[in-house]
Parts: sequence; C-alpha cells; structure tokens
Amino acid sequence: MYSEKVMDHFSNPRNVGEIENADGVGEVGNAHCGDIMKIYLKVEDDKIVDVKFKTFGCGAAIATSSIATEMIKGKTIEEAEKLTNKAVVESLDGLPAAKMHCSVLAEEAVKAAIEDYRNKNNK
Amino acid sequence: MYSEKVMDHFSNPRNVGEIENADGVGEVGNAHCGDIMKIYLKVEDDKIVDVKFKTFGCGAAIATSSIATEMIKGKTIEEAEKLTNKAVVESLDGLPAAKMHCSVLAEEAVKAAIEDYRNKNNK
Amino acid sequence: MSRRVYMDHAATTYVNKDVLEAMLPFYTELFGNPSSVHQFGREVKKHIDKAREQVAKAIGALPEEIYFTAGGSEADNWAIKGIAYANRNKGNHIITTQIEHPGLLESCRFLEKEGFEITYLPVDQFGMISVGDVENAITEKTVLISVMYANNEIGTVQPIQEVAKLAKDKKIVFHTDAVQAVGSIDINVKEQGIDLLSLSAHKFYGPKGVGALYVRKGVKLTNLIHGGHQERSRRAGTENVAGIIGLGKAIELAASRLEENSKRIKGLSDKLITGVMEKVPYTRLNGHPDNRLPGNTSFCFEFIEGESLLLNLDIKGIAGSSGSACSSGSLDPSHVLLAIGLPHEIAHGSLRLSLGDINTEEDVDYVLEVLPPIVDRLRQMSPLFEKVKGGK
Amino acid sequence: MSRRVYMDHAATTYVNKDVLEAMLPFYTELFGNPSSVHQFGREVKKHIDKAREQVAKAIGALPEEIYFTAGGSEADNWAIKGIAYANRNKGNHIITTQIEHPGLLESCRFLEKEGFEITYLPVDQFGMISVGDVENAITEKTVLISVMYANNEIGTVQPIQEVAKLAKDKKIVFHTDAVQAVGSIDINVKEQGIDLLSLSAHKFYGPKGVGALYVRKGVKLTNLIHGGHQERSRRAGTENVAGIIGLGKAIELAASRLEENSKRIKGLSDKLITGVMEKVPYTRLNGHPDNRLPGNTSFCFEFIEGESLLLNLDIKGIAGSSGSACSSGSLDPSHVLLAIGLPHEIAHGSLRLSLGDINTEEDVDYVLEVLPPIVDRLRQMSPLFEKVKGGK
Ligand SMILES: Cc1ncc(COP(=O)(O)O)c(C=O)c1O
Ligand SMILES: Cc1ncc(COP(=O)(O)O)c(C=O)c1O
Repeated sequence: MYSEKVMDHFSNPRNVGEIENADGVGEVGNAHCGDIMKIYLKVEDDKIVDVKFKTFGCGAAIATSSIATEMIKGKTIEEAEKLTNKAVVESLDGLPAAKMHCSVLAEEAVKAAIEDYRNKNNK
Repeated sequence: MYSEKVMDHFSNPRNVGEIENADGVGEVGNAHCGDIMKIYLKVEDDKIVDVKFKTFGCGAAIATSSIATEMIKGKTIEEAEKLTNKAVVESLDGLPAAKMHCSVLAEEAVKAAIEDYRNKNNK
Repeated sequence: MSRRVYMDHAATTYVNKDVLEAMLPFYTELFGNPSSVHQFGREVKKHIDKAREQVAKAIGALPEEIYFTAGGSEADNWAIKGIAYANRNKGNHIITTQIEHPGLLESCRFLEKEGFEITYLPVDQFGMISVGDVENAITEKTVLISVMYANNEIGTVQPIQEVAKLAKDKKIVFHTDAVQAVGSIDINVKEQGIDLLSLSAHKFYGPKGVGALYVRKGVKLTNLIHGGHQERSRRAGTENVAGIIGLGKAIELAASRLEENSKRIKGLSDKLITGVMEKVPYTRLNGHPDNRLPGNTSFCFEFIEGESLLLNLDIKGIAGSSGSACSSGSLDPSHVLLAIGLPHEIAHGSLRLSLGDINTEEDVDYVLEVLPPIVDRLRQMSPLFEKVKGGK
Repeated sequence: MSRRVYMDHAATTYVNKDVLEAMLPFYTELFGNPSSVHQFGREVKKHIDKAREQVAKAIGALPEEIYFTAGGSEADNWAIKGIAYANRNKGNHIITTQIEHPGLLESCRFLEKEGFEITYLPVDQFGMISVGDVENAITEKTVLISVMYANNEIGTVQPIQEVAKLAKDKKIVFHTDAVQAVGSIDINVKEQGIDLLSLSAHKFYGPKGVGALYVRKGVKLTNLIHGGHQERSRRAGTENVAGIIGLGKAIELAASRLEENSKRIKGLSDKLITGVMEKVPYTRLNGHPDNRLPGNTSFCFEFIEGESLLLNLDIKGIAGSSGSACSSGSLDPSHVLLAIGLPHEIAHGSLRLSLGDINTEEDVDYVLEVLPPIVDRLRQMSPLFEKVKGGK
C-alpha cells in the first residue's frame, strides 16, 4: 500500500513537536474528517530555521507532515511557499489514490503557517 | 444417482427382444419426449409364459422395463394387471425424483400389452 | 519483526489444516462436475450432499434448506433482493438496522432505487436494537425484517429470537446475517424461528469465497444468479466444489468445539479488554459489555486516528483492524461507530482486535505490552491531545 | 473398470498441478484479507493484483478492466443485468442468441419479467448466427448485444469480431460469453472490439467457483453483488483469494501453451470425429465442421437416447456428456440441439465428448473401440430402430 519512503517517515517522523513562541503556526483539517495537521515555524531573516509539526491522522497524514517539514527546513519563506502537494507525493515515492488528500493537507498546512508568519510580521 | 439394482437391470437388462406372433403388445411413450417402451406378451391359460421388451430411453427407462417384465413373468394376467409403478420403484430400491415417470411408463406399458391381449382374445 | 500476533479473525481466518486436507482431493482426483452423469461427477455430488448435511446440522436446518453461495455478501444480497422481488405484489417495505454489513446495506440502497422503502433502525450506545422499534416500524407493506446476528465491528449480539418471533407473529419473513456469529455462537434456526440466514466459511477457518444461505422450506425467493440447475435451480454456476467441502468440514469442526473454544477465547478477550482499559486512559470499549461475540474486542482511543495505530501495531507484528475512515479509503468513519453515537473524531480512533483459535495468553500479554506506548506516542504527536493536556 | 478416459473437459477440468501449487500458500501462511491494512493483508493484495494482470494479459485487456467473480454464471448474470439496469434510461432492448448458456438465457428471462425486451436470434444448422440477423434486430432501444464466443454443447465458434464491429458502429455495448473459448482460442478484447467478456477458471485447468468479467474502461455497469469496497467497489465480498490466484496461474499457463495445445487436441478431436462417423451409421456431427472449438466433438446417434449411452460409456470408464433431456432432469432435450433444427427424437440421442490436456491417441482409440458396440446394442433394444431395420 505505502512506499518504503512513506513507511520510513511514518515510523520515524522527523520534526515532531511544538515550537514555543513560534513565528508562524498553521493548522488545517478537522477532527471530523480524521486529519489535523499543525505546523510551527521558527523564522530568521526570512529563512525557516526550525519547523515542527503535530498531526492527528492516518499513516499518510503523518508521513506527508514529516516530509513536508523536512522539505521546507532551511528554505526561505518564498521557497517554502512554492511547496506543492505534487512535490510532497514525489518525495514520498507516491501515495495511494485514496491518500492524495493528505499531501494537499500538508501543502495547505505549510501555507497556513507561512501566512500566519506574514500576518504576524506584516510581510 | 441410481441404485445398484437399477444399474444391474440397466447393464444386464432381462427379457430384451421381441416375441413373434405375441399374444399382446403394448407400446407407450413417444420419441418426442425421449421414452418409448414396447412390451410383448406370450400368454397361455391366462398366464404370462413369456415377456420381452424394447425400450428407447434413459437408464431408468431401461431398468424399469427390465424389472417390470421380470415381475410379471409367470404371473396370471390378473396378477400382472395389478403391477403398480410404486412396486416397480420399490423393486429397484428407489428412483431419483426426476425419473419417477419412467416407472409410470413401465406400468402403462404392461397395462397396454394386457389390454391388447384382452382385445385380441375378447377377454 | 520478532513476533506475529494475528488478531483480525473477524476479517478472515486461515484455513484449518483438517479443512484443507478435506478439500485437496477435489482439485485433482475428485475433479468432476457434480452435475455430470458419469462416475467422475457422481462421486463429487455425494460429497457436496454431505457438506450440505454438515452445514444443515450445524445450524439446525434441513439439508434441502441450504444453498451454497460465493460468500456472505452474495448470501446477503440474495436474501434481501430475493425476498423483495418475490414479494413485490405483497409490499415494498423492508426493516433493517443502521449497523448492518455493507453487503446488506448496499443491497437495500439498490432496492431503494428500485422503488422499495427501507427503514434503518437505530441502535443504542451498546449497538443494541430495540424490539419495540422493530414492532413500531412494521407497516402493512413490510415483507422482510433483517437484523444481523452479531456485529462485525463492535461484536454486539442482537435479540434475534425475539425479533424472529415478532416477525412470525406478523407473518413477515425474517433474515439474519449471521456471518460473524456462525462458529462462535450456538445457533438453531428452527428453535429460534429464523427464516433465512447468511454465513461465510472464511470466518470460521474455512476457505474464502464460499458461504451459504439457509432458506426455510416454503419461503419464496427470487434467484440472484440465474442459469443452470445447480442448487435445485436456485443458484446457478458450477459448484465451488473444494470450497463447499471446506465449508462443510469447517462448520462441523467449529460446531464440535464451539463451547470449549468460545469459552477459551472469551477468556482471552476479557483479559485483553481489562488490560487495555486499565493501561490506556481516554479509552472506550465499543459494543455491549456482555452480549458480545466471544472473540471481539473494540476500542476507541481518543485523540488518535485508527490507521496510524494499526500501522504501528503492524510494525510490531500485531494485526488488527479499524473502523477508521482512512483504513477503508472513505472519508467518514465506520457507520457502526457513528450509529452507537460516537462523535466523528472519536470514531476515527477505533481499533478492533478479534481473537481466534491461534491466540494465546502470551499474545494478549504482548499486545498489552506494545499497545499502550504506541497510543501514547501517537497522542504525543496529536494536536488534539495537546489541548487536553493543557486543560489538565 | 480397467481404463478411465475423461472426455468431459467442457463440463469441467481438473486443476493443473502447478496451479494448485500456486494456490496452496493462500490457505495457510498467506491467509490475510486483502482489504486489511496490516502485513497479512497487504501481502495477499499484491498477489491478487498479479493475478489480475495475468488475466488481463491473456485476453489483451488492462488489469483495471478485470473483475473477479464466482464463475461464468455470475459473470454472465452481471454483464446482462448490469448493462440492462445501467442503461434503463436509454432503452430496454437486448439482442442475444437462442443457443446461449442458461446463465445468460435465464438472466434474460428474468429481465423480461422486469420489462426488458429480448430478441433471441436463431442459428443455422451448424449453430452459426448471421451478422445480418443481428443488424436487422437492432432497434433504437437496443442497449446490449450478447453473443457467445463458442458454444458449450456443439462447439461452434461465432463471428465475434464482426458482431463487435457492428455493435460499435451502432454504439451498442457488446458482451460475449467466452467461458468455453478462453484457454482454447486466442482472444484479444481490444483488437476484437469486445466490451465485456465472461470467463471461468474451471474450463482451463483452474479451480471451480472463480471466474472474471472483463469490462472495458468507461462501460457503465450496475453491480450485481452490492456491498464492500472489493473489486474497486463493483463486486462485493471477501475475495476467493486462492481461487483468484489459481485463475491467474491457469490462464497464464493456458495462454502460453495455447497454440501447441489446441493443435494437438484438435488433431485428437478430428481423429475421433472421423472414426465415429465411419464406424457408426445413422450418426450426425453437431456443430460447425470447421469453426469449432478444438476439443469439442458432438454427435447425435439416431434411435437411441443419450443418457443410456452415457451410462454405458461410464461403465466402460468413459466420461462424456449429453444434451439429452434425461441427463438434465428436464423433459425437453437441449435448447441448442433444437435450435440447430434437430427433431426431438434425434436431439435426445446426443453425445458430447470434449477433449483436453490429459487425452491421448490411445484414449481416442479406446473410445472408437468401445462406443460402436454400445450404440449398436442400444439400437437393438430400441423400438425405433426396429422400424428402420424393417424398412431396409
Ligand atoms: C458457455 C458457458 N457459459 C457459462 C458457463 C457457466 O460457468 P460456471 O459454471 O463457471 O458458472 C459455462 C459452463 O458451465 C459455459 O460453458
Ligand atoms: C457481518 C458480515 N456480513 C457479511 C460479510 C461478508 O462476507 P463475505 O466477505 O464472505 O462476502 C461479513 C464479512 O466480510 C460480515 O462480517
């Protein structure tokens, strides 16, 4: 069902946790549908120096969260903003059709966190 | 499907053949339905001294013809006339439900032969 | 992975080795078509007849009341649609429950499109229907009542005999999907007044893809699969001979060991339930505390989602199942968990561990050792748990 | 009984030993439910996917166009009813032939009761339909044309590609029951323009009770068995895993040996036909002299009845079949033999000997030795033959 890459990120998720006094926080999804992703950003000079996530959801939700945080860590805000769900899926060597929405959620969570950062910093 | 008794009478049918100048001949059934039985009687002093049959039909048709001829051989016309399809079935240790009509045909063939005998002899 | 613990017997079982042994000759030497006139066919026919007797005996029916099918879903489809079509001149109303198996519910939805009316009765928090509700739902047009014997997800066993009696009093046909019950619970269709009953071999150590529908003599039923003369012209198709032989053997074995086996398995389930409830906070037991299948345990762990729990258990060699939406590819969690009144977010966090013949005390101990830290770890990752912790 | 000669491969075959070997692990180690999330299930899922590819490849389809069923009858029922229901808003007319298998014909009769109209096309003395007849039968309301690929009783192979082309031109869905053809005749659904095709494993050395329906992508089809998400939500029920694996392996094997096998078997059939026609007077060959299944031989022996012939052959160890009324428990002889214009009394005397992998030259010699005296003996017993002899 899941690729090895997915299973790797699922069983050893990177960047799990919270960032206190994060510069940007984004939460998407809802418990009703079974997926919530929350992403915390620490930004310095428009660069994402740290990122953490918390996720309530299935294996794919956890894996996409994990890889998305890896993919934006160390990137500038502008670069991070370009993250697409397609890129997430590709980095995971694919996702089952029924799980594509998780990658969308991951993209949205990143965007929501960046938007929060922008709002807080008037950028 | 068939009892051993049926298979015995089917594979070694008794009294197959014709009787020339028979005292009574009965033919029942039709080729359309796949069963024809023809019974020949030789009668002396109202007693069936010989009986033969010819049958076009399935295994049960052949076996019922065979046993029916055995059952009436040596009997008086009156006794023979009492032959029922039930008795035929019992002597064969039963017949599948779909084949019950063969035993009826055997009874009818005997009766038809006896009737022919009676007609010919005004009895 | 060091240890493998299979606790998904409600999904399917392995084939018992005596059952497999009984099946094997029918692929090679005894391969004839049971409809054939010749030796090759007649030999096989006898064994099919014997399997029919084995099934009949196990549920207290007559052999001529047993019709072999390709499994539980076909049996359910046939029962529902067959009764509906056969009684169209009498009425178009069917009563069933909200917690039936999809094989039954989707058959009902199909019939709705064909002009039938279906009442889906609710259940209480334990998954029990109320006999009063059934009675109130009956109209002049009701031609069928179908209530599952025991639920596949939460294990709740329904008051079948009472419903059957009610149906009989009102002269309405009564069907029960007993796919989860047969082999675990003693069933006697005559004593219990059941008109139709679905069962499936792969739930009691028989092969997948074969089952049966019991149809009480005299009940009119339109065919689902039309064609040849097999199954006394009621279910066409060359018989799944080896499968049928396997079903016969499996049900005979299950019946002979039912009491002893169910008791042992119930003991393990109870131990598991007690252990999980003690060790894992924010946990609910789904289903009825007493009236439940001996092998069924079903939990909801708040703040986490079922599939990620399953996958983590799987990594540790434990096979379970979940009514979570994600494990089925749909968006809504199990209709059963919603029907017992769980909110969506809690229903998403369900885990069913269904025990069977191969499970041991050690298996239960292993689960009790492995499960709590996994739940804890997933909760630590969950933004929902965060809020609770904050509130404490 | 000294020798056993099985010549009823059209009724069913034994399971090839490589096929059985491929199936066995799925009863024991690999027993998971393919829908399950865990290891036990996922492993099995992969093998199901592989079997789907094997079937697809053998008939030139895509894997996602293959749906597993419980055999040929279910596939036929599903195709006919599924297309009928899915197109009800377009039309209610179906064209088929008088010589279809009961699985198809009885589905049509059911639909007639549901308000559909069916045209049953006649065939000529060889069992061939006329493409012109198909064309003439098409109305504005025609939603489906179903013509069997090759007939199970008399072996006649139909001009499938022409009918498929006609259907395509008229934008009508085309189904073919290829249960007898798959494994004996090279089929490519794409090249031949077939929209739906039924097949059944036990006709080509796979297990009984499993088959498939090929449904071209984009063709709308109402479900026959509603329920769970199996088979991409189109055919519910826990998969007959071992059966499906067996089907996959069997069709792969059959495809790989098709040309060589068919040639060899055709040689044996030809020898048998020539021998019987030479040795037994008052005999007719049924079916088309050239366009016929390689393994099919079908005769009518005048003045005798088929079942008694079968039983006598059986005593000598020869297994064949008959379209005689008596062997099926009905009163009318085979609808196929009547459709090719045989009078009842001749149709009653039919014998089908269908050859397969295990048959040898010696088998044919044995039949040619045993059959003529049996026919003769039965004729000596027959009051019908008496008349002929008298007339000669
Ligand atoms: C032409 C044809 N169609 C359909 C079927 C039915 O297949 P099954 O027996 O697998 O249901 C058969 C054989 O029985 C057949 O020969
Ligand atoms: C209660 C219930 N009904 C019906 C079914 C369907 O049975 P099958 O998978 O054999 O079609 C199942 C199991 O899958 C079940 O648990």
